[in-house]
Amino acid sequence: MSLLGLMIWTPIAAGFATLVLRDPAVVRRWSLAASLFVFVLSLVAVAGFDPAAGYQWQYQTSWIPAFNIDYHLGVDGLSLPLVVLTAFIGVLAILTGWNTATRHITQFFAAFLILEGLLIGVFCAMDAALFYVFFEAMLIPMFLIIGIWGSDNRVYAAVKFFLYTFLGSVLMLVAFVYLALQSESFRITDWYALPLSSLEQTWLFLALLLGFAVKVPMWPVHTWLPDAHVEAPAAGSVVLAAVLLKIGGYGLLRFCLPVAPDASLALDGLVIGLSLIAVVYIGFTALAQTDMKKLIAYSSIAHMGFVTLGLFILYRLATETAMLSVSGAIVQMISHGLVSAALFVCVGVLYDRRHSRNIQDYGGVLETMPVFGALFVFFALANAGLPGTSGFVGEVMVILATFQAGWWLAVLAAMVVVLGAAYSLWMVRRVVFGPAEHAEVKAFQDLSGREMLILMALAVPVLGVGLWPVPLLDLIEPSVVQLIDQAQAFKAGGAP
Amino acid sequence: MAFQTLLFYLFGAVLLTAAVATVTLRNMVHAALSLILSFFTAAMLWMLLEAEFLSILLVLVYIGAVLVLFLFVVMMVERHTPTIHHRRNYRLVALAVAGVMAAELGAALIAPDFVPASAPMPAPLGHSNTQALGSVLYTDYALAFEAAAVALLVAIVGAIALTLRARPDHHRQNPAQQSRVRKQDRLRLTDGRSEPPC
Amino acid sequence: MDIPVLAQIVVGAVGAGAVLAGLGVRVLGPKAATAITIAGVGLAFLASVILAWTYAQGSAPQAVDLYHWGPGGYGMKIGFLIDSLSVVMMVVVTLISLLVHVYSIGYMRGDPGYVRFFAYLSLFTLSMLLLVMADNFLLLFIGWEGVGLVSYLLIGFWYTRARAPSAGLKAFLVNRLGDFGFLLGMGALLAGAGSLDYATVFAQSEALAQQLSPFAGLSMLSLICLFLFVGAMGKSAQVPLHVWLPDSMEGPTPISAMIHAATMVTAGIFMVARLSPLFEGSEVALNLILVVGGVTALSMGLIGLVANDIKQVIAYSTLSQLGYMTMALGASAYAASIFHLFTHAFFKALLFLAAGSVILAMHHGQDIRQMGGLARRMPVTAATFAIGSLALVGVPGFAGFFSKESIIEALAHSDLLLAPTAHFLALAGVAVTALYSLRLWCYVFQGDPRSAEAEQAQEPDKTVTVPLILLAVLTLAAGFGVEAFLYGGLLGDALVVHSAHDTLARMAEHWDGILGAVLHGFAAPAIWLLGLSLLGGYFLYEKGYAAKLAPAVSGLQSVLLRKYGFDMLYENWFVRAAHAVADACARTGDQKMIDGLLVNGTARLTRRAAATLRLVQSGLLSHYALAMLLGLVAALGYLLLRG
Amino acid sequence: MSVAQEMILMLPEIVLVVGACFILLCPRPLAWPLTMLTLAAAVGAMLATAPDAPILLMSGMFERSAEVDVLRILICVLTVLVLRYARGYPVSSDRLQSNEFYTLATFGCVGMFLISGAEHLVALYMGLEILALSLYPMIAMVRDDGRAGEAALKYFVLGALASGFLLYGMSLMYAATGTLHIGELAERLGQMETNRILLLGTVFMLAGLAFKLGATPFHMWLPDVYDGSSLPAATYLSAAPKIAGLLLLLRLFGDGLMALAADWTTLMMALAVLSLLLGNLVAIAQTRIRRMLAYSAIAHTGFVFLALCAGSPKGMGSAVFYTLVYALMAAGSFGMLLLLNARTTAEDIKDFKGLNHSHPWLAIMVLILMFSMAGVPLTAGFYAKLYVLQAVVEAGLWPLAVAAVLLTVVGAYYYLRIVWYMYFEEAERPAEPGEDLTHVFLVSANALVLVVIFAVPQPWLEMSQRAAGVFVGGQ
Amino acid sequence: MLSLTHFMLLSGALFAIGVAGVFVNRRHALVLLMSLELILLAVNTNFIAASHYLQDLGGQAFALFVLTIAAAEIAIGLAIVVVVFRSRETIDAEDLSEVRG
Repeated sequence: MSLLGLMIWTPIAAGFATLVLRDPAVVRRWSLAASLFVFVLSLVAVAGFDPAAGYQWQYQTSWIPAFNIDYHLGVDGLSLPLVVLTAFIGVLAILTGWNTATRHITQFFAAFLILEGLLIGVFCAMDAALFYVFFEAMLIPMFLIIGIWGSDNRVYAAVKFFLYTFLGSVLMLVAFVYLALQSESFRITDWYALPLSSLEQTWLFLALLLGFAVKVPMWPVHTWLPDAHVEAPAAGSVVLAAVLLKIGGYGLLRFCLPVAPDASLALDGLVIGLSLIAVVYIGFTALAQTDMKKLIAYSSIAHMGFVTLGLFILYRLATETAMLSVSGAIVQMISHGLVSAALFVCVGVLYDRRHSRNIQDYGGVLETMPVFGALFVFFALANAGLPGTSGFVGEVMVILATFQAGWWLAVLAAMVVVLGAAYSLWMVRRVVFGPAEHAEVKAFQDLSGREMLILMALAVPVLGVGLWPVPLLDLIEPSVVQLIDQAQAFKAGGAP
Repeated sequence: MAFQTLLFYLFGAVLLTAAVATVTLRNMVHAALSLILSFFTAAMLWMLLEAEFLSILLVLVYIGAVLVLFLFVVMMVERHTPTIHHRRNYRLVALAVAGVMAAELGAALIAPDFVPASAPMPAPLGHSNTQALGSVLYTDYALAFEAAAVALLVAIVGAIALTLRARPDHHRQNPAQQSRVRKQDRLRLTDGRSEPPC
Repeated sequence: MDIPVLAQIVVGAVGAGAVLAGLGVRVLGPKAATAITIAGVGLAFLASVILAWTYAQGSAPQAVDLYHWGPGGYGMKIGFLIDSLSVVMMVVVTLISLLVHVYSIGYMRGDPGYVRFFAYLSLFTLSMLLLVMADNFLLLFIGWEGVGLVSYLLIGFWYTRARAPSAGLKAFLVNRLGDFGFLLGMGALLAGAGSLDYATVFAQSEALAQQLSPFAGLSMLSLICLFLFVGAMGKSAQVPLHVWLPDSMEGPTPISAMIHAATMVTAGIFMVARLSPLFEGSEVALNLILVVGGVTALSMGLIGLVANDIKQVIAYSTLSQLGYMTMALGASAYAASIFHLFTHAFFKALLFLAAGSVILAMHHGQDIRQMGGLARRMPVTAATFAIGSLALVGVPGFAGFFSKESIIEALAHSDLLLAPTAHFLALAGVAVTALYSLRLWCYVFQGDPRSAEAEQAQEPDKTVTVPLILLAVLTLAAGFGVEAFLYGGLLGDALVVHSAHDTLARMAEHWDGILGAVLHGFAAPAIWLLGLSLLGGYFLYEKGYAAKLAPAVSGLQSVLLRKYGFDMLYENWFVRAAHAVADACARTGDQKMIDGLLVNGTARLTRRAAATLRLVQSGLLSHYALAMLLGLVAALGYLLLRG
Repeated sequence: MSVAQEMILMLPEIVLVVGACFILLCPRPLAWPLTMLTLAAAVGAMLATAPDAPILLMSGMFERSAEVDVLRILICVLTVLVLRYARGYPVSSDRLQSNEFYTLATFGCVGMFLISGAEHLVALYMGLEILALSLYPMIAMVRDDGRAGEAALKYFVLGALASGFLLYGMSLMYAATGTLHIGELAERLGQMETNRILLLGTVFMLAGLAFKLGATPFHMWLPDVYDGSSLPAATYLSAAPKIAGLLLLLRLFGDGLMALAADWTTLMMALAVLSLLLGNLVAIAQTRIRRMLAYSAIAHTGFVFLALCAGSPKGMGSAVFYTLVYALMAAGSFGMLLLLNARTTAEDIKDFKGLNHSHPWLAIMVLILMFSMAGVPLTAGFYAKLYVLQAVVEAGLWPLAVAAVLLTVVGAYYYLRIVWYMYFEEAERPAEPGEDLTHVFLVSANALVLVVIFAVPQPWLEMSQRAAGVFVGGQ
Repeated sequence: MLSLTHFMLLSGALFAIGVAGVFVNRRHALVLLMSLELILLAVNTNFIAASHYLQDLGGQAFALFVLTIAAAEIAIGLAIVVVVFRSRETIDAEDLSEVRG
């Protein structure tokens, strides 16, 4: 079995094994070990990766000849960072959920491990059918995670999550089927070379866009996210925010842009418009939230707006600047994965102590939890895009590049500077600072070793990427160049 | 020829009238009798079509057995004639739909694009419809014939399974049980005192 | 030692101090933290001085690139530009920082956040150094945001107070508004010049001036400059983005001295000066700068007349002085602006630290109406405060005189459209400065103590007074740098001035030495105004006419007390509007429209349709048969009609 | 071909008929083993006598082919499976485990076998009627339950009506073409101009068959029958007869009426969309599991018709695959339902509540079944849908594909509801599934096969394609 | 001159009456069975007429099997009616709507 296959199937197998192990203490360690193993493997994959050499760690074998579907894995500079992120978050999710579940503990860890495997599969799949399989199968464990271990309104949130995503993905499936029929192959790279008329591309683009837009999520198909986040257990939110949303962005750059370049060009205004709505409208929406998780969820939507903006603005930019924006979008994905995960962990930490997500129930946390408070402020600042943190890198790259496409686009995009700071820090101000008025808050214990470990583990890459993003940029650069080429390799002779 | 046409219209009219009566008459017995009439006339029509065997079969077997069974059941449940409560609207809609269907059928059947086979020569004297049918039935249609046997068997099994019931008040002998009986099953020695009622 | 090494020592030493103290917040004791941070800043100061000395000898500007930060080709790197301008700033920053560090030993003694405070100070110094040393916009922005961050943290330093965190948030957000402009400016630069590297960009300033911006009649260069100046307005607290600065006085006083007087707020000034090659190309921007500076200088000074919090008064004075610096920038007298920045750094830090000393003595009381007669009880503080005040008002011979007088003169020499207006505003500002300074002095140090604390006020210990004295000395000395700064080419080639508005060159024509300047000064209209105001002030405050006059000017007073309604405007309109928009987005948009109508609406519709369709399944045989018939009839009809 | 050879090739049917007679007459305890033996023997006979190439028997009335034999084996397996599931059902059990029940079930298989091979309209009709005649009494068999009788009456009347439609259509076809042999029919139709009689015949035949499969608006019997009849009968009805129904469709439309595809595909589209719409929507409003499964069956029928509208061999293949998978899912679902009803009545969807807590293993199996029904990957249901979509899109009917997938999303809701009841909700009363380990094992295997098909779908796909190829072989 | 169309129209009418009998009058279950008989009669007439005009015995053979099956169906149908009658004491189709929704 190939390295990537190992990374996909180890956690899934380990997940099913937990169902047999039964003893919670054993299961916890077992799950941690499995996820750590996968993380180590992902580092091995990075170590053996040559950015300039295209897809690597490939493994291909025929799976369903009747449909021309292959079991084909491989990573390039675009997917590898996401794979590592997934493996990393996988470990942290296990740690975050260490004591979350009070019932069905083994199932809890099983769900997370299986989810991790499926998510890695999504990023490694080079065959669209395989991609779709992972893409949709992942809904099952996530659905259960939200539904079983979530809070009060969990059923609504879980069903909403599932149906929303399912709605998007079925249309995507139709698009996949169409593409597969045209090219007689499900291999994604084959689709890049497939000649398609403008009309075909437009429909395909819209179908794909819907599928991925739900995942990103883009306005106006975003409303599942706040609910899902609010109801999911902290570990679930972590995975949801850190990895699941990235699938949307990844899908856009893996499918929409290279497969339907003409349509992407013709409809880039749509995506850009929606992205900017996400930045501004959602930014304001976040401001009005009283629930911490909701606030972070909305902030996620706004930040993911930069991903879509950065990707689709490329048609309005010179190639040089396009590099900047697309790289920025990818860095933003990674960064958001880390920062939002950290923020959800933070909320989880608070929730464990107070059993409330309401901002008003806190205040003055810093007094009793100085270490936590400092980290919370740090991650909130990273969320606000402060230089030196990873949150800054992607955002600034996208905003700077956007100006070339139009000053007003940049003006709207740059509003995140104010809005992001406003909602992030206003929350911090109400939760962390100020006098501790609630008796419960006064009795808080500072971070446990486990919580500390999680947050520190997240803080290191947040700072690392923020201070020195070049290694990451170097890793993705050749793939980004290729992506831009593909996105501009018009198939129908320019704009329709 | 003209005579045949006359007969066709005559039987046809009777057939349709009887059919309408079957589905409209409220008295079940009358309805069943109308059905029998329609079958009779149909048999006559079949005769016109030189299907003598089937025609006879219809009268002898079908009317003789099946429709009598019908009457039997009608009699059995007749005392429970249900009250009729039509809903006017429904009836109108239903009639309209039926009318439309009839119109469509008519429109399709007198299709100009369908050229039916012309009337064949009458069968020669001495031609036995029964024989001819028999010869295909046991050769070409052997499978269907066997299947028909199976179908009848299934119907018998099904009908009996549904209607035959072992009533609790229905006493039956069980010879095996009877022959296995032992003395102590039947005989109990008492000490002569009266037993308290249980 | 060569320049790159020194530059790295400067940054490295401060950075190491900050990181060590920051990571060791829970571990280090106060002494260790103090030692580490002071050692770092001290070393940096020494290195800066050596650098300054080197540049005083006339070294060439040098770029020190550490590493590439972003993708190649845009000048996104961590790299320093060491030239006379940055060296001057480095010296100012490290020196003030060092002094504030020392001062804070006493001021912050016993505070539970002592170590944290020192870590913040060092971090701030590091950010400020990055800002001034940057050789590209990205690093400049990083430093820019960094100082904003630390300012936020330090304003909210006493986080358990109700108001401090809010003030910090306000400061950060208003600054972010400026950053919004700055970022757009960078975007415009990247779009126009394709790089963020100073050298590359400056080389293209001519081309940018020719390039048309998306706005009619505005060149790309002007657009860039306007955007960048918005950033400067935020950071340097120019009207209307000044509102955060008075509130920032919630922070500890040393912070007020260092960040909100001497260094951070001057970042905007520095930035414009640093980018002089760009700003020189845009008269539109220069005119705007002139008028913004002028309005700030006068209007903020006026508020200083009515403020009752000692730190607030000084804060408004800072705003006013920042206005002067801005005006100087507008008049292309960058050197004068930097010089005023330089002198202001010392005398304003002095004033703040002295005020801090007073506050300490008053047991953290800051209301000047509770003070009085402190001159007798705190002679050192009073003396240094007096020196600072004299410098501030610009009495000939004191530091402020040289710098401010140069600015006023430069304004007089400027040919720009709005220069006369600015000149008038500047002159009026002088009078106002004199009045509020005198008022403050009288309230705090003259007369009889008005409270128990004032009666028992004591001079703080040496860690407080020594920096005061040092600063006083520096304040006295700083003014004499005028020749070097303005005419001696101390700032070398760092500042580029277009010959068409080279006001300093015109001033240089009748520059006749420091003494001459002092003598000249007594003839200058500004000084006459100053004298008159001082006299008026004497009667008003010392003799108590102010109270009698108050009813007559109550209208003006109330406007001033309300600070021209800026806060009200922002809070009642902008903030409220933002909340209203936020509510509309969240409740109406998301909850009602998208979720309620579209998402749950679809679900509702589906469920209703299901419930309705379910009724079709009536259980009645005839209905079922009818349904079949309907299907049949429809199919037949379709096929027949289709033909 | 000699009679002996023909008899050998007809051996599976003969075995079944003879076996059924023995089952009827044997002592009660022997009925069950004898049924299993008979079905096994039929499978054995099939394997032993499998011809190399499709071969016509009995004067061209019947076709034997190894490809379709596979489906017939599957019919036997499913029958064994559902009968085994039904053994645990306790209510009025004497009748449902009587000789008659097993006899009828076996005769039903005879009918399905006939359908699967019929090359002649008469044979087709006879097969259909044998199946129907076995089903009517099975449904009504719980005699004291008024609901069962009601359901049976409805099924009977409507079924006979549908048979009437089918026959009428056949008679018109016969009148227009002069042949009853399906192969000849296809041939003659290929040479004829379309006329209205043919269209009329097509519509009536389609209506008759749509009824058998339960496509809207000919579906009305289906929920009532699923709901009203005894669980064992409903289980039997839900699985194998679906395959037979599809074969019927393929034989008649894929082979006989292929020349008229332009006409009937349009009608099938309407049937497909209506079935998907109604099935998926009304299922949402259901509270009883069986009714929900019934509407789900209607929706799945819609998908089968969708596949057929493609009018291509690929469409036929996908229809076969879809039906196979569906039959497995339905059998599994009903098997699970029977297991849950082994000791108490658990007919409400609510009765699934908290199943994960008390019986996690069963919950996972139900989860697999439900997600497979919804067509989510990691289960065979996904390929079933994918295959159909491929066929439909290939035929250029992508708006139809879009409509279908959108309605699938609606459908996902009610499958999800079962999952969430099991996993997210507390039990209202403790579930008491049967403790029959064989049953549990079989149900689990039934569910897991869906996962296995997902992992290794190729043989199944090939099998479906080949089987469909037999029907459209004339093309 | 009689043609096939005559017979087909006649059987068509008979078929329509039979079908209408199933759903227009929602009365007695037995009427439904009778209507079904009429439908089958129509079908048979069709087959026989076609058989006659085509001179092909297949139609007659089919009609024979239809008759057989009709008999079998009626047997089952009547049995079901009896079952329903026994358990529900009614065979009014309108009363038989317990299973619905």
